[in-house]
Amino acid sequence: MSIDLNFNEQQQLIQNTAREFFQKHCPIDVVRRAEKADEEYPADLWRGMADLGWLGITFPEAYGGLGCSFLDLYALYGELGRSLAPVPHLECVALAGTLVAELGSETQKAEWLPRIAAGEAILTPALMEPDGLYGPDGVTLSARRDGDNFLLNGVKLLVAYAKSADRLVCAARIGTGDGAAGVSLFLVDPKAPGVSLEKTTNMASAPLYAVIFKDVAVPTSDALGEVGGAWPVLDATVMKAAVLQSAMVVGAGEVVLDMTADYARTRVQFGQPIGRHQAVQYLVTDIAIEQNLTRNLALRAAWRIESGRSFLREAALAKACASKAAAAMTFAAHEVHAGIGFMLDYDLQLYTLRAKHWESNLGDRRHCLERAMAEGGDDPLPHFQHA
Amino acid sequence: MSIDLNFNEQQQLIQNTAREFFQKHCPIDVVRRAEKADEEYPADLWRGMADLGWLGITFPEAYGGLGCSFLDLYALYGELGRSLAPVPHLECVALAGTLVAELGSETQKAEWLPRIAAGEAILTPALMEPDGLYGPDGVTLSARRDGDNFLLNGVKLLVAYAKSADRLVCAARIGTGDGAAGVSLFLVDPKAPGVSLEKTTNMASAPLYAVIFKDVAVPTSDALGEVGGAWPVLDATVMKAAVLQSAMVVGAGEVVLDMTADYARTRVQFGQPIGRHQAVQYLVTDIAIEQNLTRNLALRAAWRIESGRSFLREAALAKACASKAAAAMTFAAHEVHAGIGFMLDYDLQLYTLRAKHWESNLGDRRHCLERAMAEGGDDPLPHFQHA
Amino acid sequence: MVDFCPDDTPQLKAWRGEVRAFLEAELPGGMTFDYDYDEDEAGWDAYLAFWRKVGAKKWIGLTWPEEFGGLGRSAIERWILQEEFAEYAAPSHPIIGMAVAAGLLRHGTHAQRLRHLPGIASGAVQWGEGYSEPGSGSDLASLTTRAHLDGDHWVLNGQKTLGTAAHRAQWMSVLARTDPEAPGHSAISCFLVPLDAPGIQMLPLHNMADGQQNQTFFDNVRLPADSLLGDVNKAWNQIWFGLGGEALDPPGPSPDPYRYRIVRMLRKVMSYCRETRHRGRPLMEDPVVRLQLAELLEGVEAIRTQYYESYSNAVTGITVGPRPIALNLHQAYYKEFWPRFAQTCMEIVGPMAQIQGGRWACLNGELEHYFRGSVSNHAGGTSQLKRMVLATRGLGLPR
Amino acid sequence: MVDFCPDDTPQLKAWRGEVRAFLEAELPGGMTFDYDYDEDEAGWDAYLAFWRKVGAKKWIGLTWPEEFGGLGRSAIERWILQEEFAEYAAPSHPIIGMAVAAGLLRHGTHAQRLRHLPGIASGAVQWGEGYSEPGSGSDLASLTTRAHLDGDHWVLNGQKTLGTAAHRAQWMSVLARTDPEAPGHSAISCFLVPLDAPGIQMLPLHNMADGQQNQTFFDNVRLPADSLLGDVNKAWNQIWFGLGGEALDPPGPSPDPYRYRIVRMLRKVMSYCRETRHRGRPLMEDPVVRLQLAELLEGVEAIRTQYYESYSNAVTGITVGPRPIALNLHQAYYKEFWPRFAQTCMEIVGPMAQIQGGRWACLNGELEHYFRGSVSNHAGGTSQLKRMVLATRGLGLPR
Repeated sequence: MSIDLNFNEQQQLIQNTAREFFQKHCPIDVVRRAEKADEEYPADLWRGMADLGWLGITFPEAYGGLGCSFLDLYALYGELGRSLAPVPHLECVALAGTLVAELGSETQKAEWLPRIAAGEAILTPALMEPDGLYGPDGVTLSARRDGDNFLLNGVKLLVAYAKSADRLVCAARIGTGDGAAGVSLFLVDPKAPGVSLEKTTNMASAPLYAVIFKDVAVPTSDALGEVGGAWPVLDATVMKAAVLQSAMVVGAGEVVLDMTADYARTRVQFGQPIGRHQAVQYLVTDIAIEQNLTRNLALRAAWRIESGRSFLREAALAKACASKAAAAMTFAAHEVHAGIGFMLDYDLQLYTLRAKHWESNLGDRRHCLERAMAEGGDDPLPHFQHA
Repeated sequence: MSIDLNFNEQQQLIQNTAREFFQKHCPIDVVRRAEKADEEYPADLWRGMADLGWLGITFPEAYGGLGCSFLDLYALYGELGRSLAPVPHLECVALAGTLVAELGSETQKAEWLPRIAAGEAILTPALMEPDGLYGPDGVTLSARRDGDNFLLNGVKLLVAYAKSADRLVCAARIGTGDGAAGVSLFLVDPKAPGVSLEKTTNMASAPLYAVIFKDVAVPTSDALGEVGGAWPVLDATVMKAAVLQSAMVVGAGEVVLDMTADYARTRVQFGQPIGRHQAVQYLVTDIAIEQNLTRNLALRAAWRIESGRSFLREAALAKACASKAAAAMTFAAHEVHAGIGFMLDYDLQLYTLRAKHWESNLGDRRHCLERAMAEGGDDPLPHFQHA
Repeated sequence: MVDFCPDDTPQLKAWRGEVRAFLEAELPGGMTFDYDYDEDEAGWDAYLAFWRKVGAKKWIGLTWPEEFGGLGRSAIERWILQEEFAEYAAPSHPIIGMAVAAGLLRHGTHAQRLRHLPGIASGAVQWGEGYSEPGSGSDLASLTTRAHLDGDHWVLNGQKTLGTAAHRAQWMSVLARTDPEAPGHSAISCFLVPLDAPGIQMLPLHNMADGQQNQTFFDNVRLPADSLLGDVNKAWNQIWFGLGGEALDPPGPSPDPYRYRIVRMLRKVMSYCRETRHRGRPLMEDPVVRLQLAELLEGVEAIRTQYYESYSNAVTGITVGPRPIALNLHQAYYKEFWPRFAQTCMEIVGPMAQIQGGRWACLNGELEHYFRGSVSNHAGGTSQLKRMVLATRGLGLPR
Repeated sequence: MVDFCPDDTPQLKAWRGEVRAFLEAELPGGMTFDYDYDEDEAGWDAYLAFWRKVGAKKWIGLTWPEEFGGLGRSAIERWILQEEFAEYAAPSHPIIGMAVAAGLLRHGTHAQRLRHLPGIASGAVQWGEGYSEPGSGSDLASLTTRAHLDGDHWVLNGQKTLGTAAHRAQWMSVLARTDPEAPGHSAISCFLVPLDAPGIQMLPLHNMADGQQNQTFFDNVRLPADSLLGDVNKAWNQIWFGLGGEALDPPGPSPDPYRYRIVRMLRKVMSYCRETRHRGRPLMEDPVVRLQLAELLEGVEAIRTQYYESYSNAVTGITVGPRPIALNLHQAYYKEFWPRFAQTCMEIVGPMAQIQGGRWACLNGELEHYFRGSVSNHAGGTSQLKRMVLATRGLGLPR
């Protein structure tokens, strides 16, 4: 095949199925309603996704999954971005579920993966802390051995869907220091004694929480993976999820581009469609350019993951680009739309406010750029052949 | 007067006189010829400026100067920028001469200021070293006491007009460390034993040299100001000159704006003047905006100098803005001009290549921004009343 | 003579002191105002109460003739008052009312001035605006709301949208087409419309910054003849372009508290960076953050000097620089800089900047709200429009 | 199936090895080529000599049929060859000749192909271009050079400017108007013109990057009928737009050494930052420099992935994404990124970057020269033109 940037048949099938599914079951009204609803995500939508196998899409078949590849998952994420489907897939499947699949004991996998896949359990990651750092030094929540338990103390912020979750996958630090060594993961019941949740709204209406851990006792059997040695897999999983988040930016970007180009074609001012003005043409093409850069870099990162190549550098570049695109595309769209785009009635804002969340989620631009440089080492621009 | 951004009568007179003088004696052909000439600056042009008193414009009358104020000098510099006059005024008058006036002994002032003012002597500063740092830590050229002399060892780069100069005003360091303490100034004859010059051309055809000092013996009587204590006055003088350099950017920017707006009005493509295209309108207005920002910030800095207020923060902001404007205005002009602007026959390149020199001269954008923050201290945005 | 110092006499210094003492006394400590998009009822009440205190001192119409509720004071006194209001984050003077007042002072009849100016000056009467229409935004010349004479009354029909402050107002300044035959802006007139007139209906529009704008429908609204401001068919040049369009959209010749938020926000972000440690080091010492802040500082300082330039141009009558382009240039620059500024501030503060309130919010959520507000940089005319005017009318490029 | 790996078979790996071995053997070590603007005579001779070696291997026309001097090899083999030429900074294949060849392969007669392609393929014959005119740059449809039939000959009159490589060429591809009545681009034809024909005069133009472009004057130049390439009056779509305008201006479906300088320059600047210490610390460890480099890295990597996208689109015949916009989009991006890239590199290296040569120059002055070269980002059509085409033809906005 050599050079080919098109999805294979399976990925096209997933893409097409998902587009139709979300068009039918998640029109924009569903997104709007979810903003005001008591439940943190529409249960019927989630169930529909479970029925299609998407909640265990990459899990092994032995655990109720479809055993699909990363690019299959990537194809789904473009559609999650297009539709703005208000579901915890990134958190529960791509992050928490994948961490269980990668690091979990047989017992843990058997307990959680089938239930996630069936839509019967929600797991969500608890990673970020008030400092807002994305590296291992951002993990300072303390885990101290106490008999058969670990005692957890600290604060996690931006924990999505915490109230709905059956378990948090919580990153904690064992011992001192601030490096990768010592980072551990624990499955924590958010209803366990000592855990308290505080809702922290953001502009994207994401169900985010501050989770405060005060002497929370977690049985050693609920450690996920090697205590103190979880960072490499956690990191790789987060970076893969960052590529998926980038795919969402790409998918949403297509909608924003269409919406803005349509508006520019049809809105008449000064006796002609505003899209005839070069200033508007530049703004619309800005969206196309940002979307294109992100799509190419994200697809390359996804291919490297798929093909078993090293991918941290490319994933970081993709998310850096996606973070910029998320801001730049929606900025340009608002410049074209002016007054109407500022109104809540108009759909553009739904994309804008989510894009703002995605911009920093799983690594903001600066972090990702620094990461790309660090991963590049002495060869930040490898020869094409290795690219 | 309260708030008024217009020159007073004297400054208007200087501005008008200078504009006429340079239009007559320094049309653009003179600038072009100077690029190829053997002499480093047109002697007749320099003599004409001397006759008008401009070579001692701010020197005390006792030393053959006009005793004008900083804003008078500032008015002249807008015209130096407009005309691209290829003369060592910034180096010889605003920097070296001013340092002699500020720091010199009676003997030094009597020896050099009248001769500079009369156009009979050229002094030029030798400040930068290979590291390219603008702060006191950039001064590493060593000055070691040796009997009645100092022995100078080190390298200065980007020394303009070194070959024509009667004296270099050379920044050197006494003792160890890299702070302000220890920075000294010496009047050095570029023909003295141990001094060697190497021409280093730049794109602006500036007569720049690397000056290598090897055990150059300088009599203690040729130290300028307190040995080891020259930094504060050197710094203030450089920052004032940076405001003058900014004024040159403002003046040149007016010409670039006129040239580009004229071209946009008259160049026809696709059946209409290209200036009707909004893309071109944005580029032309980019020039106007960059020029305006720089003009306002530079004028404010000049006013603070004039009125005896603290000015380092404002001067740094002005030059930071000027450095950006120098690059951005010429970039935009080339985008409008496309092919023709790339040709040496067309005059735009004369501005572009000099603007590139000015961009980093006396402080590049990053240095100046960092300086502005540092000078702002805990009050980087003072109340209007103090502004 | 170049001078950037507004108060160079003891009298002016004393005046600044007087303004400051008033603000210290009358501004509830720690209260912040978000002006046009704040729909908090308690906030609005406090806002109104404050204005009326300002009005009681006759400072709203500080420079107007006394017979209209003003004090006849000088432009530089108004500058100083505005500086202090801006620095104290005082509620902005009723912005639409001020624009209407400017129109009245230039083009109103004596009777109109006597009727409307005192209410604006005292803070008793609020004005909303009826300029934009669903099909007519930056291109106001295309508006379709129309008024025709029926006997000695004007009859108004049409629809306005995005009406800032209209739901808080008793009166509205409305642009309408008064000659259905004439094209573009050559048949637009300005009307002063009481919002309790029969035939007016208003529907809310909610915006991204938690604020309300409005749709206003006019169904055969009958207006007496003296509702017309200025000459018939001449509003484009007299009111909208000559004053409304420009004066609505500062920087005018003095700083205003609304736009001056950019200065205060930068101070707040800088304070945050001094007080917040990441990896044990203040954010302010992070070289990248420092440089980002410095670039914001440069832009904000440039905007501040543009105020001086505007004032100098307006008061000395001499244009700084060879072209009379300052006002449009400033507007274009501000409108482009503002969202970039807000975006960079969000990046500096980091992922936690998105939290909207509560103890985990950074800067009490003010930055987050400010960011959303920056999406409204089109209000008063898009930056694209300002650029176009700058290019064509300012720099002589062809239309 | 998504795949970014060009050489996934042993045969292709071997082919890459063969290309690389050739380059190792034939490229004088340490020699750098600055392509179109290098007027160093010794450099030009080495350039030509190298091309002829490439031509002797039939690699210039690698994918062309054998009868025209090619080898009939696959697109992916050409991609790999181009990759290696790009990585080795090998002299770019004769760029105008390659565009002419593309036109000949699509629209030439068999006789024209037999006559011209072998000379291009062997490196024996150089071609220049005669497209731009003093009054006709981005808007080539406005050109005024004209040709009329006189018996069985075309007679060419007019003036071309900014002719890249024309002074090095024996032949020139010239666009001329062949119907004085028809408007715009509907009457433009393409002619293959021997530069030794009577009536041709050439004058040099010197550019900011030390290079020569050319003015060429045609005074009743008589050309035989078979000088016409493609159909009469159809050059706009057939030659210029369909091929010349796009193919002249890569990224086409494979990397090219000329544009690939951006990758090599970034590597050089990164090496410089690793090796150069300021205040005792490598520049590479300066957080601000690191972030600047990272942003350049992002842009350069984006450009590299755009090559893959172009290739995928061209070879699979399926457009990645919903719209066929890749080529114009890439061109717009590259043309805007390039000068920004050069500017940022100059800022990173600092004030000494301006020194042009000698022992005090940074990066041997190559960056300084590269910066000046970036002013030529208009060549092959301005970024503004690419944006316009992207907006209108790509995204369906109105013209």
